[in-house]
Amino acid sequence: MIPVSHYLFLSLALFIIGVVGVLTRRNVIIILMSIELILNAVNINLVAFSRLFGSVNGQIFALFVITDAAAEAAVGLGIIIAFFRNRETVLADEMDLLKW
Amino acid sequence: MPSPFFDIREFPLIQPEAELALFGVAILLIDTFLEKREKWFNAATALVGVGFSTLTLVGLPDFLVRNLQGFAGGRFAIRGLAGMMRGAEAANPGFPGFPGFNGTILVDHFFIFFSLIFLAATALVILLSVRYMEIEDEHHGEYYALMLFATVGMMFMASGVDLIVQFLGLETMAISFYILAGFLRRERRSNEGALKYLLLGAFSSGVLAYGFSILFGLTASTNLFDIRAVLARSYKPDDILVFLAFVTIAAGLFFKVAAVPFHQWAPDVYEGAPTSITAYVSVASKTASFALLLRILYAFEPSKSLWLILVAGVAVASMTIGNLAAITQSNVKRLMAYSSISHVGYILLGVVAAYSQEDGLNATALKGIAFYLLVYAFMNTGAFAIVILLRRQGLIGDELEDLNGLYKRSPGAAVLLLIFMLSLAGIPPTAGFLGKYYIFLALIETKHYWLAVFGVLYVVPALYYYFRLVKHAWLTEPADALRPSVTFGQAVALAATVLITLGAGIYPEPFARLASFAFALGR
Amino acid sequence: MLDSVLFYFFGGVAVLSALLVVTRRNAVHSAVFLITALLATAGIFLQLRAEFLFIVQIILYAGGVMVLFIFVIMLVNLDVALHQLKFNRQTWVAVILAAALGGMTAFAIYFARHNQNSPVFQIPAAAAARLEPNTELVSRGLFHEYLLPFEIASVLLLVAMIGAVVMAKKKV
Amino acid sequence: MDFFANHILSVVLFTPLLGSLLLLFVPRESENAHRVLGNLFGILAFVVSLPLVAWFQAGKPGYQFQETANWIPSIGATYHLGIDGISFLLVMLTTLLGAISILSSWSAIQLRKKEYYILFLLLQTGMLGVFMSLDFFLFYVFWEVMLVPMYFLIGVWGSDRRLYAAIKFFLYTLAGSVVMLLGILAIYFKAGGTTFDVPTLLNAVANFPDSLKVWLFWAFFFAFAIKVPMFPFHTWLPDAHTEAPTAGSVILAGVLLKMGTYGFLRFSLPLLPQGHEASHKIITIMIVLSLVGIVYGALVCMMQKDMKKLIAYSSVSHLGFCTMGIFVLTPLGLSGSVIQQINHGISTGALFLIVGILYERRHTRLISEFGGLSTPMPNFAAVYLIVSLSSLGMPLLNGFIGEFTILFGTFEVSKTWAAWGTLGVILGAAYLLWLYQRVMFGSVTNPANEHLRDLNAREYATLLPLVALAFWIGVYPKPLFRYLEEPVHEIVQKANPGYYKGERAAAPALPLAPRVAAEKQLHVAGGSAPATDASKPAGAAR
Amino acid sequence: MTPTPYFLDHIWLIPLFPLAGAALMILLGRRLPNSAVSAVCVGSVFVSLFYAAGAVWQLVALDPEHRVFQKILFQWVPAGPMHTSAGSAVNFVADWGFLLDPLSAVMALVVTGVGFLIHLYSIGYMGHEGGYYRFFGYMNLFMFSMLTLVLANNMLLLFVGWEGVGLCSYLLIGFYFLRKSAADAGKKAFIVNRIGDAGFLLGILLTVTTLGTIRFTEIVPALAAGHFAVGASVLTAIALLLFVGATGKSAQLPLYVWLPDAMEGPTPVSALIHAATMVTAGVYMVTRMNAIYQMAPRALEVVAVVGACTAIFAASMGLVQNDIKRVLAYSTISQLGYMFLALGVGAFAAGVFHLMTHAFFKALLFLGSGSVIHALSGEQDMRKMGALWERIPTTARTFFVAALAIAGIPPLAGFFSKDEILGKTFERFPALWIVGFLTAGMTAFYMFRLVNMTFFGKSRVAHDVEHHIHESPRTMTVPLTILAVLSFVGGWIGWPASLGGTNRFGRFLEPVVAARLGERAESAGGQAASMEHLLMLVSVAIAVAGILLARYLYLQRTELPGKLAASWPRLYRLVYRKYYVDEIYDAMFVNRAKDLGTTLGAFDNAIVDGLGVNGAGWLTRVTSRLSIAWDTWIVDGLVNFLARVINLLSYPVRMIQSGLVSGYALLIILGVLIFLGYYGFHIR
Repeated sequence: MIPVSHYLFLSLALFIIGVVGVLTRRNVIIILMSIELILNAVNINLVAFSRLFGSVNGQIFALFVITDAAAEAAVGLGIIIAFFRNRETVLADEMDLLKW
Repeated sequence: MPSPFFDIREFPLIQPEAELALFGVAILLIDTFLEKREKWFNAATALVGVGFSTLTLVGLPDFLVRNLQGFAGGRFAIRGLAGMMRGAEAANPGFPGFPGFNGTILVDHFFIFFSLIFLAATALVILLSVRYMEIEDEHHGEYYALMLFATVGMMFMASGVDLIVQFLGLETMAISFYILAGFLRRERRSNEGALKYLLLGAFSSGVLAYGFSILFGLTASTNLFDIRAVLARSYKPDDILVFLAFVTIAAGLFFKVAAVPFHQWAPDVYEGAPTSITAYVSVASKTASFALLLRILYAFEPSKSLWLILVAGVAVASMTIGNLAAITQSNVKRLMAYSSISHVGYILLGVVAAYSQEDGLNATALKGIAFYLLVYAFMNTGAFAIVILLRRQGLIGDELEDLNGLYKRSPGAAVLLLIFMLSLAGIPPTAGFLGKYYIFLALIETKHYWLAVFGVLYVVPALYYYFRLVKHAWLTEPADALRPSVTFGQAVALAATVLITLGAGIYPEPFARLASFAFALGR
Repeated sequence: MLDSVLFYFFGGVAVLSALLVVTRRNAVHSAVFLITALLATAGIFLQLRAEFLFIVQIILYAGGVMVLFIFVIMLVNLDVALHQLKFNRQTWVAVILAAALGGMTAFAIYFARHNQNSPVFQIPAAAAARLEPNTELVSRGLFHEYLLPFEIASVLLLVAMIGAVVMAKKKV
Repeated sequence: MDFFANHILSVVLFTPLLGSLLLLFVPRESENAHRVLGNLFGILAFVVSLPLVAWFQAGKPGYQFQETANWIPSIGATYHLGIDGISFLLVMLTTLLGAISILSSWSAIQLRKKEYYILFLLLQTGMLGVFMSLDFFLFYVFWEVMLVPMYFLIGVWGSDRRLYAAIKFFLYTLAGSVVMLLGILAIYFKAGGTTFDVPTLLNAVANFPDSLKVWLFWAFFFAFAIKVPMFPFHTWLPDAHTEAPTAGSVILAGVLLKMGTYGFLRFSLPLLPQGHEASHKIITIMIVLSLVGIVYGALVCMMQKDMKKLIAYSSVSHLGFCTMGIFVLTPLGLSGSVIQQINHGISTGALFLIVGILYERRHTRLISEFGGLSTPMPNFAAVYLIVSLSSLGMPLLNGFIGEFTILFGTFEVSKTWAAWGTLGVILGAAYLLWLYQRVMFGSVTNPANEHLRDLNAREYATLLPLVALAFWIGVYPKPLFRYLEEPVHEIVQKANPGYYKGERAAAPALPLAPRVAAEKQLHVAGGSAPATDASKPAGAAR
Repeated sequence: MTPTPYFLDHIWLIPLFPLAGAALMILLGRRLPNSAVSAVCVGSVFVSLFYAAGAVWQLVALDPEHRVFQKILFQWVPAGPMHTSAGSAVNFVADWGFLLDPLSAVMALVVTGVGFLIHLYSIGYMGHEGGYYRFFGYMNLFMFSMLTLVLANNMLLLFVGWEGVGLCSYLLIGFYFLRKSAADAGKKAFIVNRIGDAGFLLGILLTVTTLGTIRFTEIVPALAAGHFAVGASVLTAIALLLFVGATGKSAQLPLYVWLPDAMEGPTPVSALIHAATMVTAGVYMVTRMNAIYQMAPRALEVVAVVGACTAIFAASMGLVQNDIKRVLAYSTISQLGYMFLALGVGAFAAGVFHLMTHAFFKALLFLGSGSVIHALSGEQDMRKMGALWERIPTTARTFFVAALAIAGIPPLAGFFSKDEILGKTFERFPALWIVGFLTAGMTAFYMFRLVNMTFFGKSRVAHDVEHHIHESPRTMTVPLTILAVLSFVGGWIGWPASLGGTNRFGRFLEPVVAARLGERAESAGGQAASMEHLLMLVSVAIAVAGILLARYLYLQRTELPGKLAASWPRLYRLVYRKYYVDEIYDAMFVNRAKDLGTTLGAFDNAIVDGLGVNGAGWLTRVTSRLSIAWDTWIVDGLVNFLARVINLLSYPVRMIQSGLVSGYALLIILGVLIFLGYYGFHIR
């Protein structure tokens, strides 16, 4: 039986990697992927707890998080496309029309 | 035959949301049949939807009391809206109401109060949008449908007492807003704003979800009341994992309300989004997030000693940064963004006061938060409405210079602008003053004198930048003599906002009662 | 034992591919590694006796979302991006901060595990063992206890659909 | 009529507001209508306030003409009006100066007349409300409300640096008043949090611990000190006064500044701690600030090049007297202070009118632009002289009564303070006469001044009432003292209870102080009246 | 109870007549013809004179013990309750009340009498001036103020008159307001007076807080009831403060500087205000308050010393002046010093006596000089006069009488009063007697220097003026004549006992100025008649010596004064330049700036021209500048600085808003980190 803390550490690692991705990458699409990683980390937590508690509530929560991740990805990619049409770039640090 | 899944009698609890969703879908369907110049019909449909929903909502308490006594939620007393306005006594402090759907939602005064704000804001923004979106040439049915869906999300945020419902409500609202913010697809600033909003919003949702997952892990439940009970029972107030959960959840929610240091999306998105959506984001999204925040903080109350100072710090930082940055802005929408950040600071001060009492919550503070949010919705929408008025072919109207000589061009608009600015700054006899008044009173009651001093002193720089708008509108010469024209819808929206802004300032009694009943407070 | 092997294997793969996701220059590569990471996570789910979620993860994520990603990458593919800097200017600060965040959180978990005796770490393993293959339970929860979220999710997906369409369609 | 009698204060309060509402509906094009209507309501506001003079019972304790109505029951705020002797005088001053300054705008304001009169009347209501409110909440609302019209009066109709001056005025005053709001809330909360009623709360304040009172005092202090303005908070005033249009300056100096002193009298004094140490410290600080203000304001006046600025700084000096009178906490000081407030309204108001008259003719306020105006404008010279004298405290004019009584009250407490105060009197003569000399005496050197018109009928109408009042107060100030006797007594009893208790019986009671009305003792000696040798007490007739 | 006699009951009308005249002038004067103006104004003063005379007549008719009459019209400043420093609570009241006792009777008569004559004279003198009505309006206003001053029954009302006369003086000195020097002089007078007034005001306040009353009739009882010791410091303080007021008004050291400059005013003004009446107000006031002074011997000594010093100091300055009016001005200061000397030695009656006689002859001298100036078309420099004795006979002869009177030649008025003062001084302070004695000689000298230079010797009149010399009109000569008579016989009512008289004047004033409070009873003892005779002889001798010296120097050896001046150039210059007092005042305050100014440039003009010559002005101005600087740079500066800092802070805050998503996300993470870090603090 693997202690739940191991799952927590695993999820934390994915979470932090996702955060690093968001913070450092210039490509918007990869940033979006990093966010997917973060949500994935959340899911690991939820499922691990679900097993720990012996109930499926956590899994259901995770299911909704996956739904949300999908929705965000869809909308996000849509906006990226719209953005790309106008600006011919997907680099985050070239989005600086709005500042100060 | 009763459904195996749920009791049909519970349906009225989500009827307002369901109606909105149905109207949203209806708009999507009708829209396909409409010619370009008939698109206003979508707005009308949306308004009707909002109207229906509002009626249902207003009638809901009485209906529930009549039909659901003895039903699952019957243990809570609830009073009709009329009773709320009249000021009848409430039975229970805290959050009484009708729980439904296995305890995932709670239909109570709190929900009704906040939903009314959302619906009002939605209606106002719809009224303000028609012409604006026509000028932008992006007048689609989806726009209104999304607004209705966003409202659905917000209402679930307010009624949800379950992490999952809240999360989904939040996301429904947020995703709708990402789209709405980027609705002007050919406008580069709109694209950029939407993309920033989405990336940061999704990121913060991730952080929030992470917090939710930890919280779920700690308490083995998604129900806020259970969570609260477990936290109170099994955890020390300063348990580190509870704190971790709080911090991540708070970061997510502070992001949504645009509190420092999670505020940075706000100016950019406000500037980039269509002005009507800016108004909507600044009012509805913020109010809904506060509703959610209040619900969740209530669950975290057992460990409040841990996070109270954090919230206070965020409040002061928000006021400071918001006010400082607004001073030198030249773009009205950005200025309003920063101003809204400082307003968040005030409301958070109210939150601090609310949780600063030994036992229970401070009634004045809760009332203050409710009142503040209520009047903020109207005065801020009103202020944006003026900016929307300035929009015309070839002029966005969101620079300070665009206000120049507004007084000469349209005295009425200038007077309204003045009233809204006064109210935002908190000068009596406008509603904004009353909002601040309650907050300050609560702070004094809970002995947060220095926070109160901070709060009042920040009124001064705030007034300064609000009056920069007034100065441009009143004391400078117009660059062009074009008079902004006002459509009927805009006129209605302006009249409503100014009526509430002044009315709640001069005769605040009914509004104060309404605010107290948001938390079912006796007084 | 098998549990442990599976966990460490999938966990290792997940972390490794996650690292590769954020370090690859080419977005397509990143996407591929993201799929790997998601599949590895699916493995973890399976190891946690969440077989429904395992399937959902594979079908929805690896199958649906990732296709979308790849599609968009292809759509906006910029060869120039390959020659540009991967990381922005704040990378080192960001890495340090993220590391600090990770360290602190890890410490929090560790601390809670060993010192504070949080109830969550007190749950006996026996309870965990009880969880049987549970797709039916999931469905029951989904349509009974969490019926409302399920309904809300439909609105959410509708919004996402509208959003994707509105944003991506070319003509007004 | 009954309604009128029972709601006289409301009537007085809302007459100007009614005027401004009516003006809203007068179309912008009909220019004269605005002036006529504005003036009509300005005067009407004064006229409806006249019954107060007849009905007000001097010497009756407490507030009179009280009106109460529910307003915001949930927070305990009521619509509660009432006046005592002090506020009565200030109300009358406000209505009079209001009417006069509106009249003075007749030809001075050519731009956006409609708004001007609307705002002015609005301002009038705000000021009256401050003086009449007996509810803290209401008070605060009025206090802030009147900032807005003033902002516009300065900002729209002011001179060159009006934008800066307007916002400076607003921000300064606001900064003070928000802190006061906290003070109000603290009192409200500490007193039970059920009512904002001023008399109730002020009674409750008496039982607060001293440390709290000290804090509350300082919270209120900033609002009032900025408004007055006291020494280090005065810099908004020269700018605002200088940039404001004439009528604005008149009202600003004549009435708005009095809100600060009124606040001190009404709210700050009851907040003085009872402990001797603490209150002594506060009082010393206040008096020293006042004295610095007196001397400092006067000194700064000396070198001003701009007439209006000079007069503005003279306000700092004069108001220093007023605050000094308040904080010596003697009946004489207090009543002197109120009278000096009235006087300052009259004299400085008139001085601003005079500058306005010159400005209207020459469109400059630089002293160096003038000189020798006595020749073309002899009547103006006479009026100006009288007003100057009244301002510098010439006996038989109003200024003297106030200054003397204040100095007297101060002298009772500290001779040093009074001595410094007299320095202000000397300097006052210097700068005002020097100004007069530079403007009026000598030969006309600037050809532009050669054919200036003398006063016209309207200008007479604005100035003569003030001159008449100046004489009246100077010669027969007794009615004023009678109005003040009771409220001042009450204040001193509260704020300085030792004053009446500490009457030592050590010195033999002298038959010196006639409390009897003087009319009864016309003949102290003389004729065949009982011999009154110089070596015997002259009070035989008493 | 018999009804109060009419005139006594209506003493309050005495000041009101001129006030009515003044009001009429101010309101309607411009439209009235000159004749009407003179009729109204001179008439009003005459009516006052009539009422005053009537009242005095009725007062004299009373029993000497009862010669105190008070008429209170109404309460003026019923300021309310107060505490005396002794702690008793009293109700402070100041009345509109008038008091007629021997002292005010004398003053009222002198003021109305001399005032009337001068008004009469002014009809002729001012006949050709512009602003005729204004002049008379001011004059009437002055009469009102002066009469209020002398008739007031309390200190505060006295102060009303006190300030009033100061104001009128300001207005009348500055009558020729087109002349800058006149306007400056007026302002200087007013402001110097204000300095004195401040002292006076404080004196009043101290009186009231000490005694609890400001009514003159109540002061003595209050003193008695207060059990004050003689020489009590508080009484000395009162006395000195009041005396500060007196030095301002009566041009004593060191506040006399305004009076010579005040000669810028029209000559009748100089006669009325700066010789006969206003400047004597200080003397009157001190006499009025003699009860306090008698209890404060130290203060009296100060008064005496200041008086004596002023007397000789001013006299010496008068020796070398060439402007006819300036000589008289310094003479006035000197004579006022005499009066204060008298008061200082406790001879209050003598002081008032000299006040009266001085009013006669000094008014005459001024009016005479006015007549001379009138005849010479405005020439005031004595070096351009001479040999006018026959050309303007009436003026010359009356002037001569006055000169004899002031020189103290018996039996003219000046002799008696001056002699009484010197006698009393000798009794008390022999050292001061020497000063007084020398002053008497100097007085005689400079008066006859003036007479000789003006009326005798060779004519040095400019040619174009020569033709126009003419005697003044009747309205001017008649008052001259009357005053001459008064100067001659005016002193006889004070004919001293040592010369066989009864000193009726002294006895008349006795009830007011009697040493009541024990202490100083011995001074009434007096000295042997022979000693008195000797003193008289000596003083007459020195007067005669002075006259002869003047004759010798200015008629016979006319070149000698120049030589003398040349042989002691420093001394001459010192005296001629009035001991450089104005310059010293300037130097103390102004010259530092001048030095700076010559090296630094521009500075200078602003400072010297600024507030006129008044030295204190410099200090004031510098402080004023500093204050302004303080205001702009420190007080306002701080506020603006704060505003600017806030403004500046705005930029870094905005800079964080880089527009870059990664940056924003970084801040979010930073926020979370800070939150987490807070836990560490919290746990500790």
